[in-house]
Amino acid sequence: MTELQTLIGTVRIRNPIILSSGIWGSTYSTLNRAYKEGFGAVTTKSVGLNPRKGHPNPSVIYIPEIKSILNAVGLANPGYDAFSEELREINHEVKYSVSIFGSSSTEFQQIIQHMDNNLTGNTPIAYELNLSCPHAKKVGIAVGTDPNIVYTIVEACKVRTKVPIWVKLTPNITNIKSVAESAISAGADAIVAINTIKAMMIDIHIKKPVLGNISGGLSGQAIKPIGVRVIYDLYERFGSEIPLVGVGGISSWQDAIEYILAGATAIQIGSALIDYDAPQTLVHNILNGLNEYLSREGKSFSQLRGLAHE
Amino acid sequence: MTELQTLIGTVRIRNPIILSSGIWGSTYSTLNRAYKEGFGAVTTKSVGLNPRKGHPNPSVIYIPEIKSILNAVGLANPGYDAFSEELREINHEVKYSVSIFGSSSTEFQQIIQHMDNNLTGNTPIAYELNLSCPHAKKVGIAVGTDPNIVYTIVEACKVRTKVPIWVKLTPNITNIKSVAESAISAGADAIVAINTIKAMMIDIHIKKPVLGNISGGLSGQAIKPIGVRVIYDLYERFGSEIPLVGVGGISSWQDAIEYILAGATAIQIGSALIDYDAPQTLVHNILNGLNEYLSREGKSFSQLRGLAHE
Amino acid sequence: MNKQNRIEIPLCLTITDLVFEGEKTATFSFHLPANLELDPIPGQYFMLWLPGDDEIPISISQIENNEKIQFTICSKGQTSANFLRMNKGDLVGLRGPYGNGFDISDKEVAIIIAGGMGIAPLRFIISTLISRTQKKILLIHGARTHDELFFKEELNNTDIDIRYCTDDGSFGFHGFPTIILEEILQKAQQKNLSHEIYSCGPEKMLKGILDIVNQFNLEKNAQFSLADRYIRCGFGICGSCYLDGVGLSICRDGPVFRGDVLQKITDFGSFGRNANGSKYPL
Amino acid sequence: MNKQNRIEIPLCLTITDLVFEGEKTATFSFHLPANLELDPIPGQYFMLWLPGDDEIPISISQIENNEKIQFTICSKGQTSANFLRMNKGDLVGLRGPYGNGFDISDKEVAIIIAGGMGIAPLRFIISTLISRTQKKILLIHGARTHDELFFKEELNNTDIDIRYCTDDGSFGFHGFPTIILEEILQKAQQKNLSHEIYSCGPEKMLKGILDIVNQFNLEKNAQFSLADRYIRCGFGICGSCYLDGVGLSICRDGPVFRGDVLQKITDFGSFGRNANGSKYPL
Ligand SMILES: Cc1cc2nc3c(=O)[nH]c(=O)nc-3n(C[C@H](O)[C@H](O)[C@H](O)COP(=O)(O)OP(=O)(O)OC[C@H]3O[C@@H](n4cnc5c(N)ncnc54)[C@H](O)[C@@H]3O)c2cc1C
Ligand SMILES: Cc1cc2nc3c(=O)[nH]c(=O)nc-3n(C[C@H](O)[C@H](O)[C@H](O)COP(=O)(O)OP(=O)(O)OC[C@H]3O[C@@H](n4cnc5c(N)ncnc54)[C@H](O)[C@@H]3O)c2cc1C
Ligand SMILES: Cc1cc2nc3c(=O)[nH]c(=O)nc-3n(C[C@H](O)[C@H](O)[C@H](O)COP(=O)(O)O)c2cc1C
Ligand SMILES: Cc1cc2nc3c(=O)[nH]c(=O)nc-3n(C[C@H](O)[C@H](O)[C@H](O)COP(=O)(O)O)c2cc1C
Ligand code: FES
Ligand code: FES
Repeated sequence: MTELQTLIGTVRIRNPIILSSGIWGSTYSTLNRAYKEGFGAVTTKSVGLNPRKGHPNPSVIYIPEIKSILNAVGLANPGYDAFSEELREINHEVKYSVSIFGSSSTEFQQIIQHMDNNLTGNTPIAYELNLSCPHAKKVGIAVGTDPNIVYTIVEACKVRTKVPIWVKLTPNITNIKSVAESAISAGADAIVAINTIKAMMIDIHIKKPVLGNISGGLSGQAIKPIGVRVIYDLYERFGSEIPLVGVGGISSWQDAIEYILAGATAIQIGSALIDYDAPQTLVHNILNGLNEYLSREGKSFSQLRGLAHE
Repeated sequence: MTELQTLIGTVRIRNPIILSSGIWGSTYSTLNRAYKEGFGAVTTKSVGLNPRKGHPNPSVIYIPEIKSILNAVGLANPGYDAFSEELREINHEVKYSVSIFGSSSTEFQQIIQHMDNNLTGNTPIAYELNLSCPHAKKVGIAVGTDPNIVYTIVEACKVRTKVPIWVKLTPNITNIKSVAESAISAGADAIVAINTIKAMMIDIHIKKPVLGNISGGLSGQAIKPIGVRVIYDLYERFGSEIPLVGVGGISSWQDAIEYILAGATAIQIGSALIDYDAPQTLVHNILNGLNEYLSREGKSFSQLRGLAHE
Repeated sequence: MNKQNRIEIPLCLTITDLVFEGEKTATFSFHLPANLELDPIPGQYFMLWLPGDDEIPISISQIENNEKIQFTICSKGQTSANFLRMNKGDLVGLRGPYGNGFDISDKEVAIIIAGGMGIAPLRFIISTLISRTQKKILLIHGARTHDELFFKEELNNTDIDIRYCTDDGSFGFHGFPTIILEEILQKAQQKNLSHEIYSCGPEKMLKGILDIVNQFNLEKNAQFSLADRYIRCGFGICGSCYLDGVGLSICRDGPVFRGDVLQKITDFGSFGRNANGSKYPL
Repeated sequence: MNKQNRIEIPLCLTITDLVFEGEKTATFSFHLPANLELDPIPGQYFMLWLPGDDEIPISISQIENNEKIQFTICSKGQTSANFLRMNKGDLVGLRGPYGNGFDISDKEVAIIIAGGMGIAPLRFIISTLISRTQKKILLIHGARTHDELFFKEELNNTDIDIRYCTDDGSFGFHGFPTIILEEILQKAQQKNLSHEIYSCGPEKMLKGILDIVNQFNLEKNAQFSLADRYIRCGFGICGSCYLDGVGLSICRDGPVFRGDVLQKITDFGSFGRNANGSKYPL
């Protein structure tokens, strides 16, 4: 399937379907497996400075009626030090990006520097800055809705590493274009959107929020029309100036194409893995659907990007 | 069902289930019918200064997978003058509120003044200011995300009328609490939340946005966890200082109770009408469910509010 | 909710055939994917989306094997005119079927009254009655002029009784189909047969028919398709198409109503509402 | 996805019964609403939510008529200890059943090996084997001490063969159940019977069992329930419970694995991962 090779800035991946952060990607074995099962690239779980056990459970609830997931994992991770050891075990052919969260530009710098030093044997294709997690204090959305902070963080990361910097944005914002603009002018190599949408659920018998953290983020099919609009708006504003990675509710080849037509260069998939015993089926269905679509339309993959704007 | 009588500020309605704006409420006959079929109150379609035909079709699309609606009706309305004539035909027992949109405080004042004068026979229970429609230029969300503009508009309306002013807010915002705070300090009598969430859909064969307006707003079951969180956050911030009317994806008595436990004083229903041949079934199911729940729990309706915060 | 299968998100299909029935009217054919099993009922309609322009409600004019579906569109304004400029192979978005269709009923005689474009949905109930029942069928087919008596040839090839009329007398009876209906009902009173009346056409004509069936106390046996109003959502939510009186919608409660229900609709035959909701005289 | 019915959003049920099996272990009963038809498989687990505290994975200990469901919880840390402080009538949130359960298989003899709390899910497979098959069943039931041989009375009331063992020798054989297993398999080699092995207990013990069944080339006939790991989502999404090697999850691919699969799991029996994903030695 050479025709699905995708270029995200300077990064070439074998196909445009990427495993999104926080799904599977906590261990080297799942990252290896996901790549083996067909993803064009894989993203790690977001990693921060210190070990974090995350929020109490329930922290991940599936809502079948709307084929969506409500989660407040709370960025559980073993800290960048232990995690870089984990990532050293990733097979060399696997294209992976490391998702990072932090509360300040120095935190991001510190993590990136450490990763750069530790992962020399198998460099990630990108660092994906999680400026968008909606359910953790002082990080994620807390730093991702202020254009100035976004600028400072991205700039700080860019001076520290040659690895491309991708910036993952939140839809929980009045004007996503202005933070994207900051990120781009600070040198971001790609924009990833969207992270989950602030949401919660209350149990009417116990009369308490279900999530251990009270509130969390919604992902899955419910948010697809919201994610498509974000990508469309970003492409409308920035055109092909910056690669866009579309994420949110993608579960079929049609969904993937919708994002590409809206302006995405590539897409990520998370919640949809719930519907498949092996992601292999999901990824292959999407790749086959994409290929058939391209030959029906007589177009190359790169020609599809942003076509809905014409 | 006297026990479901609900007080929203000074407004007493026979039950807490209100028809939300833009569903049905374009004619006096549907408002009468909705009230007759059991709603505690009904809200009119949003009305503005001038007649507006709205956006080209498709403008309302049902998405069965997520039991949600994508719409960009574009505030179609006959203008306040013609609409006030329409509203004069509403039966006198019907409790209705008039939803109003505008681009400036003078526009809101002008409409309210005219309504006040024309509807003396059957005064509305409230004017609901639509500061939240996501798919019309210069109005709705365009005025509803800036705390200062919100303050000016609400204050201007309050000086013009004795009818309670309810303010309907958008979730397409970084910090909904700050606009709510503006509205409340300017004298708002209740906050209504949420309006639809910016969203869109692209047809992959035609490679164009499906909605005539390109982008629109998502409502229905997909947005329930998002709406519940907004009400929870507002109640967390304002407590019982201000009545809250919860809206977004409610389609069952369980959903209604979830909103009440989150902090809503009453709730509105829109998209769920699609699932019922007559809204009567829907409203009665909710009222019965509520009553049974209350007697199982040994509580009065007003005792339920905000219980999930304890 | 109606348990019938339905396309909700516009499904873009190529026009497989396009036949002009007259200068400003054409029938469009599409092939529905095999697995949909929509089983539409005569009188139901689809929303037809002309990308880049608008979406309009169009009755099902015919369907074969749940597969080949036809719509007959008459140019009335911007979008319908643009439809007539399309070609075989062009893409149109379809969603439907929507609304409440015609009842087949157990009456012995079916009287069908078509005015102008009203023949489109009636064509589908006629073929259905022929294939599924033994009823005697009588069609009163009116139009402004000879050229607008669409599907004449096709209908002449069936066994049904047809009475033509034109406003300008260019073919058949010179006058309105309501006059013929009145005559027929008068004669029918003498015979002991039960009648079901199916009608579609300009609302003014339907009003005339309602007045006549009322005289004969047949309002409960008369079905009317109101295909002359502004429709936006198609499923009863947006409020654009609600009728005055009891608050029924065209798009979901209709477009087919029985006469006894129509009587409660206070603006029937007198006012319509445009896209912004203001009333205009019909 | 598994087509089995499943509760995804915690369903809050009152504890209808609570029986202490030992000092730090109790069996909780709940009544499932009649219409759910969950049909759980032995070896599957539920996530049990203690509101205000946390949610933990607990194997199904028994279910009767798809209705009365039981869980046996042993106090190990904060949440499990708090469970033991609950009373009849208190509300607990349940979601499940999750995961991959035990296969019944067509082998003639079922050897069941329980270590400590591992008896809980095995109790369910035992009752299922008794009611649905004619197999000869042999249970090797081990615990640290006599008091922790839960369900002894209940199991003694069945027809199955039971061999007890305790670490401290306070009841039955003084030593690990693995020793008895080895003996039995040695004898079984002489007879011409086919065996299926079901086991649950501390991962170290399971590792010992795997080594033994390997010697007898029985790894494909041995099923292991790994009920000793951190679980968050229950449906394979969040990554918390994935095992090293081929990248299988406990929560969805497991908790029951066959021996040949377990061999590919590089951290089996040596390392676990806690809530933040870091490894700890078992
Ligand atoms: C249930 C239903 C079934 C229909 N079936 C058919 C059919 O099978 N074939 C067919 O040709 N037409 C049918 N129509 C009518 C068709 O939908 C309209 O002719 C079309 O929407 C007009 O759109 P336009 O953009 O071309 O006209 P516009 O530019 O919108 O309007 C042009 C003229 O048509 C009038 N008009 C506007 N909207 C409508 C409307 N919805 N209905 C009638 N007049 C309107 C205007 O008042 C104006 O005089 C049906 C309508 C309904 C409600
Ligand atoms: C599929 C599955 C089925 C299970 N079935 C049962 C059952 O039927 N009955 C039963 O009593 N227990 C069962 N468990 C174990 C039970 O889930 C844990 O004992 C419980 O989660 C510990 O929570 P805690 O808050 O009480 O302990 P914590 O305070 O979280 O930890 C206390 C101690 O337990 C260890 N621990 C933490 N998490 C786990 C864990 N998930 N499993 C084991 N040890 C852990 C810690 O390392 C620590 O030493 C099962 C576990 C799994 C994965
Ligand atoms: C359980 C879970 C955990 C997640 N953890 C992270 C995370 O650590 N970092 C991050 O950037 N996004 C995280 N996300 C968000 C996803 O990467 C993705 O942006 C979102 O789920 C929308 O995509 P989807 O609808 O395909 O799941 C998480 C999502 C889920 C469901
Ligand atoms: C077709 C449609 C039209 C709407 N029009 C309006 C409107 O005119 N004014 C307004 O304030 N909200 C409008 N809304 C938003 C609803 O009032 C409500 O806030 C939203 O749909 C969420 O509630 P629901 O999920 O119950 O539909 C509209 C919604 C729909 C689906
Ligand atoms: S067209 Fe929307 S209610 Fe009828
Ligand atoms: S607990 Fe989430 S993947 Fe297993």
